[in-house]
Amino acid sequence: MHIKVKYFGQIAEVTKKEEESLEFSGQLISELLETLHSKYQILKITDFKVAQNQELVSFETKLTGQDIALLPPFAGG
Amino acid sequence: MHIKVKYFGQIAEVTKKEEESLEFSGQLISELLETLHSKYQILKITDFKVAQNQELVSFETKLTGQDIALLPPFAGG
Amino acid sequence: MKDKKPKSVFKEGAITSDFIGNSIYKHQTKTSIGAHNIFLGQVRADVIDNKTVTAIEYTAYEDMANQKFHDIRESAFDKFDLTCMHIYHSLGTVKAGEICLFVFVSSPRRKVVFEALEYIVEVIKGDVPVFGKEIFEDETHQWKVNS
Amino acid sequence: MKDKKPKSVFKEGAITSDFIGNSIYKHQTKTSIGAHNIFLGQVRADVIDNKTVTAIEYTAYEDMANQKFHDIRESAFDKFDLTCMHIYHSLGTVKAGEICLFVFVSSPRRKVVFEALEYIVEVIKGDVPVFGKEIFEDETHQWKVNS
Repeated sequence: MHIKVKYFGQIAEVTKKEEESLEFSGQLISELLETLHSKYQILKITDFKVAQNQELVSFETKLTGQDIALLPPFAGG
Repeated sequence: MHIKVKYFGQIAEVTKKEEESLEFSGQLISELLETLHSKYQILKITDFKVAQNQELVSFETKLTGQDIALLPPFAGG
Repeated sequence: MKDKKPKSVFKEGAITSDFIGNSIYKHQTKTSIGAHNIFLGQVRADVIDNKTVTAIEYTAYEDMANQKFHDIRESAFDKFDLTCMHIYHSLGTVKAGEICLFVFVSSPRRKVVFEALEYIVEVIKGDVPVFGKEIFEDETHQWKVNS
Repeated sequence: MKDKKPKSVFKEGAITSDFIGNSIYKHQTKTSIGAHNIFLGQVRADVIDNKTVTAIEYTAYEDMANQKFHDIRESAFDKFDLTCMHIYHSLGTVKAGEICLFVFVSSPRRKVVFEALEYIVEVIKGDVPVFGKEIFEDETHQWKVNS
């Protein structure tokens, strides 16, 4: 599966990019995160949420979207 | 005792004046109001509060101040 | 700003949007503030018995009212961690659509301003001797009562 | 105004006091309104480890954030009897003392605006993917987290 992953705020700072495309064969968000953890080790100890197709989802959610975003803590206002 | 009575809003409308001075020999606010009722009969059926020296007081309060105000319902804001 | 009394609570006529904008502007030098909350009372063109309110004429027992506004100010600073607080109320004629009350509170944190502003506005409505004559388009009137 | 989406929630840079004053001015033709309530978020010059915050750089997941702002708008109009509601949030650099969030609600009656404004601000703080980089005077930074 072809997936676009977006990074924001402090996450983009550690990945040093705002988005990337990945080929991925797993089923769950958590599996995708394992892949990303091995690529960016600091993500293991970084606080973030995951949005799939612009909705927040738990890590146990099935990967259905091609639009995944890693969102650090919100700071609006 | 020489008393100054102030009227505001709808009360000033019915008394047709904003203040007046009275000679008065009673003890209580309620007695002063009786005097005013006989002068302005419509006050009997008009809703107002009384301030003595700029503080709201009950009608049973002893008359101590020379500054009495008849205040219709507040409409600030 | 805690030690200063407001220079003047009452203003003749409506409170303009320029005045409000300028008041906001003046607070941008106060960099400990994180949250402002502003309440504006605006005169409604209510329709009562088929007649439309075109303006409210405000009067007040000014000495007592200013004392009450001062008490409200003291009590708000006691209760809440406010950086600034300003109150302005109109006297005289304010037309429908115009602003007659401007309450402005500021604090480092947002929770405080919500609580403080509602407290202040409720006390103003209940405790301050201000009177309002609602003028209809045919020049008749009725006296406003806060609910 | 209920059926209209806000034209734009995000604004590049600070929200000026002129913009806010003008927004208030535009509501003076709406004579069913009796109460406005405005929340302003202002960037604080916090001192952290002896370094002073001079600005916040805001970024957002804009598509998702605009959808969230839209949802907040719908839900606020469902819950509260509002006449108008406007939200503006800064993107990019906002200096200490400048305004980064402007939420404006209006209703015939005051009780409604207090409840609605606090609801809206809390949901914005909690649910909208906006990120803030606090820039210190020595050009180092830390990432802001809403409390």
